[in-house]
Amino acid sequence: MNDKDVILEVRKISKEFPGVKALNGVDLTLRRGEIQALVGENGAGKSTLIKILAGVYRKDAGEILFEGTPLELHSAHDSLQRGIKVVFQELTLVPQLSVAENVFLESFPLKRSGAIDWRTLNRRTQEILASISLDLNPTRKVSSLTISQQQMVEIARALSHEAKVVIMDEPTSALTPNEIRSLFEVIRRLKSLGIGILHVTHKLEEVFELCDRVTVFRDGQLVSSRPVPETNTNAVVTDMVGRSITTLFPRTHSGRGQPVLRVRGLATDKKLKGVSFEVHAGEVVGIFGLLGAGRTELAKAIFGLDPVIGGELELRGRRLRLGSTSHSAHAGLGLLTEDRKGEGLVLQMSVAQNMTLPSVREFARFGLIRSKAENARSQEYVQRLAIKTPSLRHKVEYLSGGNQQKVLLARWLMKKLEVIILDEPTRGIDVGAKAEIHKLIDELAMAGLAVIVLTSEMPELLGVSDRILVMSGGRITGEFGREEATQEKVLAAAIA
Amino acid sequence: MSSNVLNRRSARFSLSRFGELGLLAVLVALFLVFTFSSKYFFTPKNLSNVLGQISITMIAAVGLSLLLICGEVDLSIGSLQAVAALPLVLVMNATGSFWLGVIPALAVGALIGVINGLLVTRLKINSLIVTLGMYYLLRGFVYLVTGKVPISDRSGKDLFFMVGNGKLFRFLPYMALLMIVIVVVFMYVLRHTTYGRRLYAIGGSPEVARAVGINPERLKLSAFILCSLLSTVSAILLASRLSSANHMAGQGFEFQVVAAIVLGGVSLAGGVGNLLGALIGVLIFGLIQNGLSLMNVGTQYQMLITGAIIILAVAVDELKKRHA
Amino acid sequence: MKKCLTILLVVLLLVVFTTTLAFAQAKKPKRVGWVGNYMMHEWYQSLQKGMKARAAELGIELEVADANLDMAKQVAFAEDFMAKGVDVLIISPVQQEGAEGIVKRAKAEGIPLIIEASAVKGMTTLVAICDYDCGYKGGVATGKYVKAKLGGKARILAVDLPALRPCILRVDGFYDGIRTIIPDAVMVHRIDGQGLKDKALQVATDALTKDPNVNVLYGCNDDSALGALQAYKAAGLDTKKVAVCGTGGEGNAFIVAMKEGGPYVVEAAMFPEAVGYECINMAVKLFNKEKVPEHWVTPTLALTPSTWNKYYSLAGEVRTINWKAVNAIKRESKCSKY
Amino acid sequence: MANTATRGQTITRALILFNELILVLVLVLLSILISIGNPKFISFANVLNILRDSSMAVIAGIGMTMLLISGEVDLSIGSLVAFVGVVTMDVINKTQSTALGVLAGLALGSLTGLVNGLVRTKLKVNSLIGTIAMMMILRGGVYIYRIAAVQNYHLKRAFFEIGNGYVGFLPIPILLMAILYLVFLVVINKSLAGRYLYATGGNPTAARISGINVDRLKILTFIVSSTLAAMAGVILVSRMNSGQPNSGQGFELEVISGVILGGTSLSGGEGTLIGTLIGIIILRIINNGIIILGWNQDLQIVVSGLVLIVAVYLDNRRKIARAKIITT
Repeated sequence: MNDKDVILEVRKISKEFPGVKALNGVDLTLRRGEIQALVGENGAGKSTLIKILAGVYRKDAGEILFEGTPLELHSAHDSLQRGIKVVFQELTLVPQLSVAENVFLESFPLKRSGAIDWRTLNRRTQEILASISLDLNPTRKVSSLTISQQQMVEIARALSHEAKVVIMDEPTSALTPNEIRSLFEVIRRLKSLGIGILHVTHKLEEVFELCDRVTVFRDGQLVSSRPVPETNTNAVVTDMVGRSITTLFPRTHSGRGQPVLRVRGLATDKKLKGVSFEVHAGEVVGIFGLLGAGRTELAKAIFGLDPVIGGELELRGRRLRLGSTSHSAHAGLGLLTEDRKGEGLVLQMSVAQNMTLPSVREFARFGLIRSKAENARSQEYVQRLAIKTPSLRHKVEYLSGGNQQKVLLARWLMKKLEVIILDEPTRGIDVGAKAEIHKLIDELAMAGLAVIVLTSEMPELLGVSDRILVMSGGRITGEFGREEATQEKVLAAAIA
Repeated sequence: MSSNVLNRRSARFSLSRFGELGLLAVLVALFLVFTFSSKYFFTPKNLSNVLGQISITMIAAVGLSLLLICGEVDLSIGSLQAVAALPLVLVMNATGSFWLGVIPALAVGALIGVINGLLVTRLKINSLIVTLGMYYLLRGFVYLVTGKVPISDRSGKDLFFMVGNGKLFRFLPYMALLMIVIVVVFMYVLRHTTYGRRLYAIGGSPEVARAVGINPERLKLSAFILCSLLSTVSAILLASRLSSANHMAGQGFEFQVVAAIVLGGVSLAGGVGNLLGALIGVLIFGLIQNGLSLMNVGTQYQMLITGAIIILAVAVDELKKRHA
Repeated sequence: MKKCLTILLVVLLLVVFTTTLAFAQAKKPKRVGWVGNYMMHEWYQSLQKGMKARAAELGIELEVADANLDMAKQVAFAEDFMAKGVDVLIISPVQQEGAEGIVKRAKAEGIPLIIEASAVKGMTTLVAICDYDCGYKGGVATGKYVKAKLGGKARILAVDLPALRPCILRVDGFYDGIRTIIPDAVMVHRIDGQGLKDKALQVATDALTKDPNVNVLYGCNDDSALGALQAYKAAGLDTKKVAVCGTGGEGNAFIVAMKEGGPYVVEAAMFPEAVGYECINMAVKLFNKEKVPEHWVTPTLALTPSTWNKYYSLAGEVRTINWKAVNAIKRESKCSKY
Repeated sequence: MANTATRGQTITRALILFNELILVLVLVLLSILISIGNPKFISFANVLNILRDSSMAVIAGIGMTMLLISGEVDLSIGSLVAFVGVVTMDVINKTQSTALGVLAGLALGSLTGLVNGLVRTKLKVNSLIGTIAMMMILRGGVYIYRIAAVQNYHLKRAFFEIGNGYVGFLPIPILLMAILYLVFLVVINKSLAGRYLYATGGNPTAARISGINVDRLKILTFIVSSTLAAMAGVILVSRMNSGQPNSGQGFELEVISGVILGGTSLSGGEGTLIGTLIGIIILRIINNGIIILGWNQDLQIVVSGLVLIVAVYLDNRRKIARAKIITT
């Protein structure tokens, strides 16, 4: 196994954290000019391996061969020096600095005086950005960029110092289809430069569109590594979850009831330009839009999280006060934001306390919380949603992403709701958990709630929605029934 | 498009220039009010005095700004002012040389900086707590070693006296000269050197910095040392003005400085702010003190007004930010 | 809401500015500038009364700035006054060594300078009481009372302010004074009350739990003494078995306490009004280049519940000094200790 | 792993999991050391004395803890204590009614809290800066209101009792402290308000999405906290028997130091009242002990500073160990 194409070889690497064996003697081989997919459920050990290769973690056992020679990584700096560049899922940019500064953060071009050579810095950044066909002003503050643009800047950084291996940790999780397309072009260009690419992802369609080889991890071990032509979705999924998942999008609910939520000419000073639509009981409305179309803004505006300058909301015929979260929450609205940690969970609080946050009133008598009732109720939902937690008093911080998302869903399942808004409910969640969450969405509709799902993942959109609204530039630019909706139609409306 | 142009400038100079506009307005307003309410205010002599008076605060403010920008804070600078003056005056009285006194003073300052820095970066204790502890510790230390008896300058060195009281061309106080040099140097460092940009980086997002191979610990340590060194410089100036090392020196100084630079838009959260803002903040406080005293306003009214102005200024700033 | 608040603040600012304009405009030939140490303390309030009174008599314009216990500020304000070009500068040092800079500065600028309260190296003249002798007088008077009323044994709790030399001198003086009457008097506690009543109360409480067996409470200022007394009461000790002596007579506190007829039996009074009065007199002398002593001593006297009203009268909450009586008090030519 | 662990391990685990472990150890250690130096320290009288002197800081500390949990801070309580004292005494002098005086004092507290809260939530001024400003405004204000200390011209018994009286053997300040402490122990740990406080400090957006009116909650917390500080001011003025405009200097730092020492996080969302109680008493014991031992009083702040740093460091270590155990 020592042909000279191999640039990176991982042998019998193990890594143990208190209580968990994150990696248990895994092997992995990456060749020059190869795009290798690394897939596996959350907790399979993908990110641990990446962090080891990035020099963030130290391996307990095993060895790393880089260009045939053993490699000891002591710091992030080491692996950068050797030409291993990791594009992490949570973006590693400094919002306060400019694009150029971020691209060359590791080492600015300097003048003889030791001062930063701004001209060169910006010129070279411009060149790199051009090479990945990205038109950005290098002096723009990163905080003013969209997520996808930031992702591109990350990759630009990878190119800024001749990377030999580029590792991408779910680069597309935040991107919209055509952004993904241009990202793939970039990745293919990297491939043509002879760079080895390790592409970590949850989206199997990407594997078959982009990659040459697919490697599957499960529970810290290597399950399979096959050339893409020699395998198929079902085989990979089975390898990942150890069982075959039947239907990804169960639909048992049927027939919509009374209109519940009416939105008329909703507008904010930033994004929304007057949005009108209505949602019925027992109906799942999917809202699609490219990044910056105003999906999230719409959700926040409806819920009162962002200030609204115009329009009106009606819930079951009653006018809703705008811009008051407490008011809309009490009126029976629920919101699952896309930013799980930043806007959803209270990390210092226990699983139970996070679940009951909106509904804890119901367990209170004379303003005092009856913890028995609270715990009983929480326990019920822990079981119903199969949330993996040692106890109710366990800090939610320590749960896996999927389980955290379930806790947030439980939060709204517990409460008597009229309308629930789910913003990117399955972002960064593995196949197994995804399926369970899609099942829950269906149950919510069954229970007669009006469900609004905002998503940028086409299969999910087409899978869960009874009706699809498409947004672009802060307006609704298209509406399709479940039957008539196709990927092409939706995209056409989204670009309009 | 225009926003793009603005972005270009703000990135080039790392200056959120509009950030200061609100405060600049406040500053100008104060200036006018005082000019019209006291004929002594707008005189070269008084203005040069004010310039000198704010120097002590501003020099320390430069150091503390560096710290705040990289996401830490130091509440012990006031107590340090009392500590650092001791070796200065002692050695000066012994050797009769000002410069021989400066060396141990700076050494002590650096040492304190190292201690603060190590406690924060190595033992991972919140800097607010570490330096609050040091705030008590150092003050108590001075009380103990001096027995609360000030040590006055017996070297009779004119140089020592001139440092804090002399003026260039009978107008520009040497203190102000030193302050301007320091401010300019560190403005340059913050804007145009890798070190400066990295301070912003680790203040903005430490984990990012680490991921790209920057070592936040080492940078923060250096910032702590710089902060203590600059506070020591301010301590030397104060000692010269008091022509003694004094156990009561610098009481409440840390809060003056923090208030001034936070007023100047340097964020306590780290990663945001610049020395121009800090300077404006310090100037606002300096002008209020000087102007009101020229107008014979009683201390109780001065306190009231200062407090009101702080709230006013910050509120205006916040309003502007949200409508920007 | 925020609008109203903002407007409110602005208005407030304007009001204060305009009201203070009045001060700023006034102008007279002879201007005296005084940089106080801690104007908000009653001592300096009363001192200012004296100064203002005398300045008014002589038609001198008096300007006052307050260092508010901040030495850097004090230097700054001294500068400001020199910049304003006052004819005479009066300084009450926050901290004597801390004012040496100002002395040099004034010399350089050629402005006559008076130091109030505590001597500063290189100064021309000092207007102040003799702290040691003042405490001494208090000690003697207290000793007599203890000997007569409390069975001649004296066990002392003294609340000191070691940060300031004058206070140390007073406590030393008190101790020496009381021992002239009761030679075996013991200093049981000598604690730092920072000159503040709440701090004095706290440390005295602790001291009294350590050893409650004291019958003399002394404070280097009235607040310190009264703080100690409060601690004594709170400890449930018998107020009939204790004598309290305060120092200064800064405000009404000691008068009220004496009127109560409680254990507060001696006040080592320092007549702040008189100090202020003399400061102005001295200013005139200096301005006219007259020859002046290095230390111009102002009167001190141990007052008792029966004698205080010769020198002060209290109407409502306003006390007025009896100048004739106070100026008649015999003064030391120079202090027995500095 | 508990089942596999030996008894020794389980005990250490239990200790590490117990939040106030370090504090209790420090408290006990200090007490023992001081008692060795002077047995009087542990005497009933001195214990009462320590508690009584802590009562004011603890009462104010309850409010400060709630503020820090909600992610805010209040540096103006020191000046407030002075202002409340002066106003209370003055009103009693004028009305000859203790009740009215106390009410006036508490009202001033609530009002200050309201303003602090509005400045924070409506003007969006960072509470650190906002309350530093309020500290100046109040200190200036009290001197404008009354430049001289307000003496006791009424000699009301009830007024004296507040700070110096006893119920049985129990000093009234301790009683007040105990009652308020227990009440707020329930409020913080068992009530909706308490739960919302933690949520707001932990993640404001999440709190808002869950229907909590964050602004109103914060304003309320500021009011409660300032009113408690005012209560401390009332006790202090009764103990001093005069309204001193210069009192309460550094009180805010004393309280905050105690609360931080008690393990309350500066970034919000974490903190316990137990910790606050122990933290404040530890600092008080240091001051008291050094006098009882007859040491140089300047050591008070030195030791306080040391203990603050060391205790917080040790507690960090414990937290890390705790996290390990939990994730296991």
